[in-house]
Amino acid sequence: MKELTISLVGSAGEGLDSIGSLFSTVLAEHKYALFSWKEYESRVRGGFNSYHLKISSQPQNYPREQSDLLLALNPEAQDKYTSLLKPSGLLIGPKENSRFQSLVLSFKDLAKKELGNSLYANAIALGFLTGILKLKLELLLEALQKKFATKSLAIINNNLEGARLGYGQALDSSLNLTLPPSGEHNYFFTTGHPATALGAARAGCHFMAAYPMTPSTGLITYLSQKQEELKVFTLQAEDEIAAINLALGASFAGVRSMTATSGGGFALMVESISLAGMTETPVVIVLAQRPGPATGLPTRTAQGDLLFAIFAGHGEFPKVVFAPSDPEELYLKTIKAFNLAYKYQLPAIILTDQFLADSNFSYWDFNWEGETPQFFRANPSEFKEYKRYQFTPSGISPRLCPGQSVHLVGADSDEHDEWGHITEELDKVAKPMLEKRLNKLKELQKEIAPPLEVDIADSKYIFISFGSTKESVLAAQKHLRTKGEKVGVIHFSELWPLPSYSFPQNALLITVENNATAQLAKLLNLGYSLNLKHSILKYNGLPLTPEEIGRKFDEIQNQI
Amino acid sequence: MKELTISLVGSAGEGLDSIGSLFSTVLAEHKYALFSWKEYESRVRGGFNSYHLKISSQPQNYPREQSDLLLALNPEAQDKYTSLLKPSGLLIGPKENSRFQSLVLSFKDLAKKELGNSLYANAIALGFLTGILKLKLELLLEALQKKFATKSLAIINNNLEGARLGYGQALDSSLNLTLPPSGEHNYFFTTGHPATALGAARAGCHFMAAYPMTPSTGLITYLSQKQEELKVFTLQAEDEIAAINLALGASFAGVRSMTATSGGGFALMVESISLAGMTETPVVIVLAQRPGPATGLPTRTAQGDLLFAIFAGHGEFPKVVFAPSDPEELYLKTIKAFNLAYKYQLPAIILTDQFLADSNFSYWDFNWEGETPQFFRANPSEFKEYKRYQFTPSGISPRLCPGQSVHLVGADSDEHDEWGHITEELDKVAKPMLEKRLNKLKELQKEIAPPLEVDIADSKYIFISFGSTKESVLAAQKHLRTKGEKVGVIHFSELWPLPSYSFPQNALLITVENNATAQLAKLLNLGYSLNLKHSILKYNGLPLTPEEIGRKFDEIQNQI
Amino acid sequence: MKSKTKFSNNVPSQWCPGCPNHLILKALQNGLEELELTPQEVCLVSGIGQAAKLPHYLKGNFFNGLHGRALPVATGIKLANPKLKVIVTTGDGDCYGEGGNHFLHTLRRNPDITLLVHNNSIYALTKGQASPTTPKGEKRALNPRGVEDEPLNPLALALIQGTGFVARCSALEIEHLKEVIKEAINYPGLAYVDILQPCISWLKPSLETLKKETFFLSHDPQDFEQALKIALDPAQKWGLGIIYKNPWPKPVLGEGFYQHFSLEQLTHLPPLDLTIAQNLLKAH
Amino acid sequence: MKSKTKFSNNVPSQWCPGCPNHLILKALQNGLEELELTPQEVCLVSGIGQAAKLPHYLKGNFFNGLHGRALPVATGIKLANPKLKVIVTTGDGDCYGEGGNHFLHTLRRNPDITLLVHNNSIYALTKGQASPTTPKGEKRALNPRGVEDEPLNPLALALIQGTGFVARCSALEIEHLKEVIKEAINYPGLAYVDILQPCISWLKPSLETLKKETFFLSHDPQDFEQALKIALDPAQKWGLGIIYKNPWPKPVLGEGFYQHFSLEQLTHLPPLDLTIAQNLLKAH
Ligand SMILES: Cc1ncc(C[n+]2csc(CCOP(=O)(O)OP(=O)(O)O)c2C)c(N)n1
Ligand SMILES: Cc1ncc(C[n+]2csc(CCOP(=O)(O)OP(=O)(O)O)c2C)c(N)n1
Ligand code: SF4
Ligand code: SF4
Ligand SMILES: [Mg+2]
Ligand SMILES: [Mg+2]
Repeated sequence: MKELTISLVGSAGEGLDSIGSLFSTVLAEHKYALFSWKEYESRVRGGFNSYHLKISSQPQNYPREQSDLLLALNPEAQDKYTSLLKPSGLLIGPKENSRFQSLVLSFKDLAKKELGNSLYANAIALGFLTGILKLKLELLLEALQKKFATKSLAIINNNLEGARLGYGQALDSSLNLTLPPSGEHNYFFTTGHPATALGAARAGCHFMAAYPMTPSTGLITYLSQKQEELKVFTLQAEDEIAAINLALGASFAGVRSMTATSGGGFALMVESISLAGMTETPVVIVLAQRPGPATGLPTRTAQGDLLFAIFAGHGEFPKVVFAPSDPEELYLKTIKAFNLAYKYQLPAIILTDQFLADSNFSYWDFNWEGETPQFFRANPSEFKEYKRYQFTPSGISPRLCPGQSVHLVGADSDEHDEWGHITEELDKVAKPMLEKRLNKLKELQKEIAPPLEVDIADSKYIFISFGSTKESVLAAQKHLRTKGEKVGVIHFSELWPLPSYSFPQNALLITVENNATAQLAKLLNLGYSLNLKHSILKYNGLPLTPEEIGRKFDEIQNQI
Repeated sequence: MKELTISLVGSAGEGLDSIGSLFSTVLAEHKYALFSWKEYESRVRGGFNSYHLKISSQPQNYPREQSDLLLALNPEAQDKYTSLLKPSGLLIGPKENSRFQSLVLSFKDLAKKELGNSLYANAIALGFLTGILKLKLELLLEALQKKFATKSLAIINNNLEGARLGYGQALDSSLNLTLPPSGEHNYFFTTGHPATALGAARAGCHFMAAYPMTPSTGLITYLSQKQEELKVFTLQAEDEIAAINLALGASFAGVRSMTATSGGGFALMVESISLAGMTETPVVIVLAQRPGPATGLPTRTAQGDLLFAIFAGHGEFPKVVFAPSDPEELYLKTIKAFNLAYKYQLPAIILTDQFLADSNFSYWDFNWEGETPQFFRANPSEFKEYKRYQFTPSGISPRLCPGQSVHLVGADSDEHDEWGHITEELDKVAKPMLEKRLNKLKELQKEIAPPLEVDIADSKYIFISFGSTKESVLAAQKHLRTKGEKVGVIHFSELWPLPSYSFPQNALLITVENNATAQLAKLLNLGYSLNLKHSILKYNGLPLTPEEIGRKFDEIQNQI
Repeated sequence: MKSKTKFSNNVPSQWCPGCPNHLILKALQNGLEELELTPQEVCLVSGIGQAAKLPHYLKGNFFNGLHGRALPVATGIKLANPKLKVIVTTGDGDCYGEGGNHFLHTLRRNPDITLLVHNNSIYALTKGQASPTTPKGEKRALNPRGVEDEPLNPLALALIQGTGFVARCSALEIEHLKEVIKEAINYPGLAYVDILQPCISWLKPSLETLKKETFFLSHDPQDFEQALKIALDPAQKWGLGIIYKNPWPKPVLGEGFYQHFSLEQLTHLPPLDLTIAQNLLKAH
Repeated sequence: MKSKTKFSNNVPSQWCPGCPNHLILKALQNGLEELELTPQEVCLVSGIGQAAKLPHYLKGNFFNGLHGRALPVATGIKLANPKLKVIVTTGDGDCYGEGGNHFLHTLRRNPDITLLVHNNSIYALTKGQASPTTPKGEKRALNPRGVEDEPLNPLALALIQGTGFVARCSALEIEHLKEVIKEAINYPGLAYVDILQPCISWLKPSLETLKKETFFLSHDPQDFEQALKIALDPAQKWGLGIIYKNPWPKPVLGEGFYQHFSLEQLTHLPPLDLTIAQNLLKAH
């Protein structure tokens, strides 16, 4: 067995997250690689949530459609999610179910009965999981002790007691689940936002303003909570328009700055993205996607804002758009986003999504040095007369900041002359100034990484994807290859300006996207004059799995 | 001589507009067709403005690059604009100039000297124009009397006196200018906004909210000023976000509604365009383009927001985008925009620009009946149980309004069920609801008019254009044909969803656009899998002229 | 108070069990019933947030729009069809944060709508960030060193902008709340009720504490100066009641237009006559 | 007052000849010179409108951003580099209309910046529409039946939100204006000056009329109650002076962070150490 998948299901407020994260710690101590993802409703208590863990000896950072073990915290959740269980799977929950090998067990009832408070259900569930997988109870007890260190002795003891109880229950049951062999490394886990946050801080970012919006909020929350280490000044703005303008002001004054939001908030920032373009003020904007339109499905995932992000802003100006695929890339591309934003003096957008924001990926080697922070501020002593928007062949004007030196720095949202003053000189100033800005695209485009290519050479079919679907697409491709299908992958993590790239001529190109209108296909048609006709699309708010990609690939094969 | 072109140049506050419009009245009475356009700085007084009149016997609604007569109101303006004069042209202004046939005349000095106030310079200039073109002085005097009817007798008399004085000066001069033969019709003139306003009112619009922004402000101003006739409730909002949400509220409640803005304000509306998409609330948004990014060139013209408008809004939803070419089309497409917005229950965007907003076009026959208002509100008595978002094969759910009947109507920006209530049912509700909305595109696309085709059959070269460049492109094409070049035109006035259309295979396709990044070419590549490589682009804030198109066509011919 | 009224529906609530939002809902449903209104006459408008979910749980027409944008939507609805009773239910983040500009200007504009703000001094739906009314010093997700901004004083703001009806209620004083809501709905012009609504998931102080802190005001609500004093006085921040009610209501937004054209609803107007369009364009 | 100072530049003005905006510019330039500041230390921030063009005509650093968005930009600049004197020049449309939400919340937030609003009660640059401070009844391009909204009372709003420095000046009392501007710049925290600036192109009443109507206030500006009374009193709407100056200035935005980390400028901080990044991610 190469992997084992567990689904924890329940309701908001029942603590699925803490079960999941504590159990992950225990697995990490056993040298397991882990991938987890979750889906949840937009509410604080109640409803239906699920948390999915995939345990393997090597990192396999993508979701599975079905699980080997389903552990339900309440009967309604059990009913709703039973379909996630493999036919051969094991069901633990408060309700009978004859279709599966199952154990009727209400953790809450047990907690109330044995420990006097249903709150300890989670500790029992944790003990049960530890027991049924034959993991070391001590490691769980240690983890619990650490987690509740600041709580009263009674609480600590009850948790430990609960864990032991659950562990015993598992051992008593005749049930059995086999773990894959453990790995060779001490893996660490991370979701998307900390990786982005650390990339930003590593790139020299010391200012972030944002307005809370799921699934982006975790980013400014992380930076706020880690202020001691990161020294990033964070400010909760009154709205998204203020947020990006705060970041632009700080950036203009000389501190690397960012903001983050989701689709609706990004929409509100669009005018100011154009402002960043016109004033050539660098800024990094993280767009954590969720399904729209409008409020949409606030806690779900999608890749539905691709074309919107690329063409965001009135008027014509260069910007750069990244779509990192996993936390490692979030870290790396965030550094690159800052480097390019500040080198070319323009807005950089990082597309991420709820799936990347909330899923835990395993790593043991992490490409920490793949990007290094680069700084481009000009040296004031080089100038006799300083002109913020000096015409240059590359279109990049040397950038100084106000107060940095005797040189005065002016920025203007109107079309302006080299000093930043409003111009009405159309042919002599306005037109060349617009060309100066667009000229930056030439060099910029060369910095954009071409897509990742996997097994291109002999492929009859090629999946084309971007961003967070990468690992699922690669897993599907690998699986199809084992079945003898000549499938390859072209995966984009940097999307605008489009890198220069030649697509293979003889394969059938199929985009794989977490949206309904095949936006990547449209973009590639636009940029490479392709005629893409086939897409595997998913747009129900959940991430793509390799299984689905495989099924939809079969459908496409049958159609043509 | 088929046409005569006059340029009036001066500064803001000197009354170029009123000279131009009064003189147009006089010409109209003589059965001339007229086209005028203007360019001006973003200030209230001073700077440099110009107003250009083209007089012909048949409507020729496009700008020329150079003029037969340049009349300057002050010496600085004369210097700046002299280059607009044809070598054979006639120069009237306060400064000597030996390069042209010219008359040194300061209307201001004359007014001060003869009438005691330089304010009457305009009356003198009008008289001069009337005289030099041998038009009837009485008609000018009548027009002046009408215009100043509510003013004091002294003012009226001084204006009449000034007109006579100018007329006399013209006759006294040895200068001569020949008008083309007058036409067969009593032409009328209109700029873009009144045509749009009347289209809206004709389509049943009774509510408009907006926030002032050049060059869109004229639209709500017209509707406000004509409230007596049109009964359109107009509201100046605190910002653009309020404006569109006011319109959405009114539309939801059952009155046809619209808003208008320019690029920056449109950017602020983007989130709410997505709201219109999700709630299926019809609304018409006029986007009067000016050069960006950011504040850009506020009083100039551009077609730089095409892709931004088409992909505006987070998430995926259908919208419809028009790009009318002239006031007649503004009238017609505005009616069609309302009809489609209310039939398909979605946002409709009408792209216009400063050039269309401020230029006067001549008409004698006007296609008043080309579009008729259509209404689609459902009949409450048809329903036992009413569901605002009922699943239907077409994707269009019957639309009732709140308070209209016993049926309750709910709209929701979250993903929702058929009643409009928030849903977290992903596969059973959210996905089919998204598909329902996107389904509307199928029928909608069939309603989109294919582009206008001119001389396609035998063309070696085809200009492809959209919106306000139409008349210039057609004039250039006609001229090139007379020179023996096999040139045709494909012109789009309806742009999204893209109409089904097959492009000719054997001609070289060249887009002609008032922007810097060939956005139409990109759009057509995306939609029709073309590989457009040639574009004639202008992006200095001024409209395209047939002369320039011709020159740039020659350049392209030389390149290939 | 009745737990089943003709304004009840059976849409399952997404609120936490025990949240005082349920009490506000009940007060509103009962108030509407006591005013002898029908669901058909009522239109609820909201933005996004916990408070903004209320329209789903009340039988009536509703428009649940974008975060922060309830007021312009509500104003548009009322202008189009003045016969509808338009009621906005919103939160402190929705109305005073993202929607601050609309709050400010809607007060000036005076549409005849009712504005109910569920003020829990927190962004509850997005999981516990400070809102514009969060007290200084509170530690919140994005304020590890404590909130540093001065809290907004929305009641004083409404008063100085000339709002005709300004009240403070508590979700825990449901009878009083119901009566104030009824008076607010009947008031011609913008009627604004800030409702203390303790969130039991993100806030420490128990409902009991709040209940003990609040008291009923007994001043003359027609006295503007008194009203402003109360709104500005930190010692009276738990005082409940109608803080100000202008006995001479000002004209409401749209009145001028409707009277001028002797109209009842914009929604019933026919499209423009073709001949008028023709004459206007030619005259231009 | 000097017409040439070290803050003069030679960018040609786009304002109408004779516009009182020129006087505000002069007062500001002289005030800065008298404060012995250098152009390098000063950063002007504006949005869009006639008033917002001022930064172009003053020698200094400047950021002329979007309509309505000057305040967040200015706040960001000040937070990044507290050594800069950050001054916002904006109009009544820019600051109170489009930018209303930022006005409201910047007052709460108290960054150490100076806010100068050229209040001409009109949208001048866009050619004469009503602004939030246009008096009721005035006929404007979009209000053929006269303005119906209650005008905004921005001074009272600032006062009730706890702004430490609130003043009203007139562009026609240039010496007084200069002195108030100096005091505003020196005030620690947000200092707000609303400047009556009659537009001579779109407004009827002559400069002389306004000059006659205004008078100088003589109350104690440390008296909050008096201040609020003045701001609310229609009879004192032409009263000029510092309306309120809190003698105990509150902490300014960012102070907590800067003190906590003993920092002077964010702009000088190095990027994060790689090892810290590694440890944090692994610990997560
Ligand atoms: C444009 C936009 N920004 C942010 C959000 C995220 N958001 C949803 S609710 C909310 C806060 C709600 O706070 P409040 O109005 O006080 O409601 P509560 O949940 O406390 O009742 C935010 C920030 C959003 N939906 N849209
Ligand atoms: C987003 C946006 N909306 C509208 C405008 C158009 N606009 C420019 S200036 C202005 C009004 C300015 O009024 P005010 O701030 O009072 O300045 P004034 O010209 O009166 O000095 C408006 C509406 C714009 N530039 N951007
Ligand atoms: S999170 Fe707070 S406000 Fe929201 S429903 Fe729960 S208790 Fe109520
Ligand atoms: S329009 Fe008015 S405010 Fe603007 S510069 Fe002219 S006089 Fe001054
Ligand atoms: Mg709240
Ligand atoms: Mg103004």
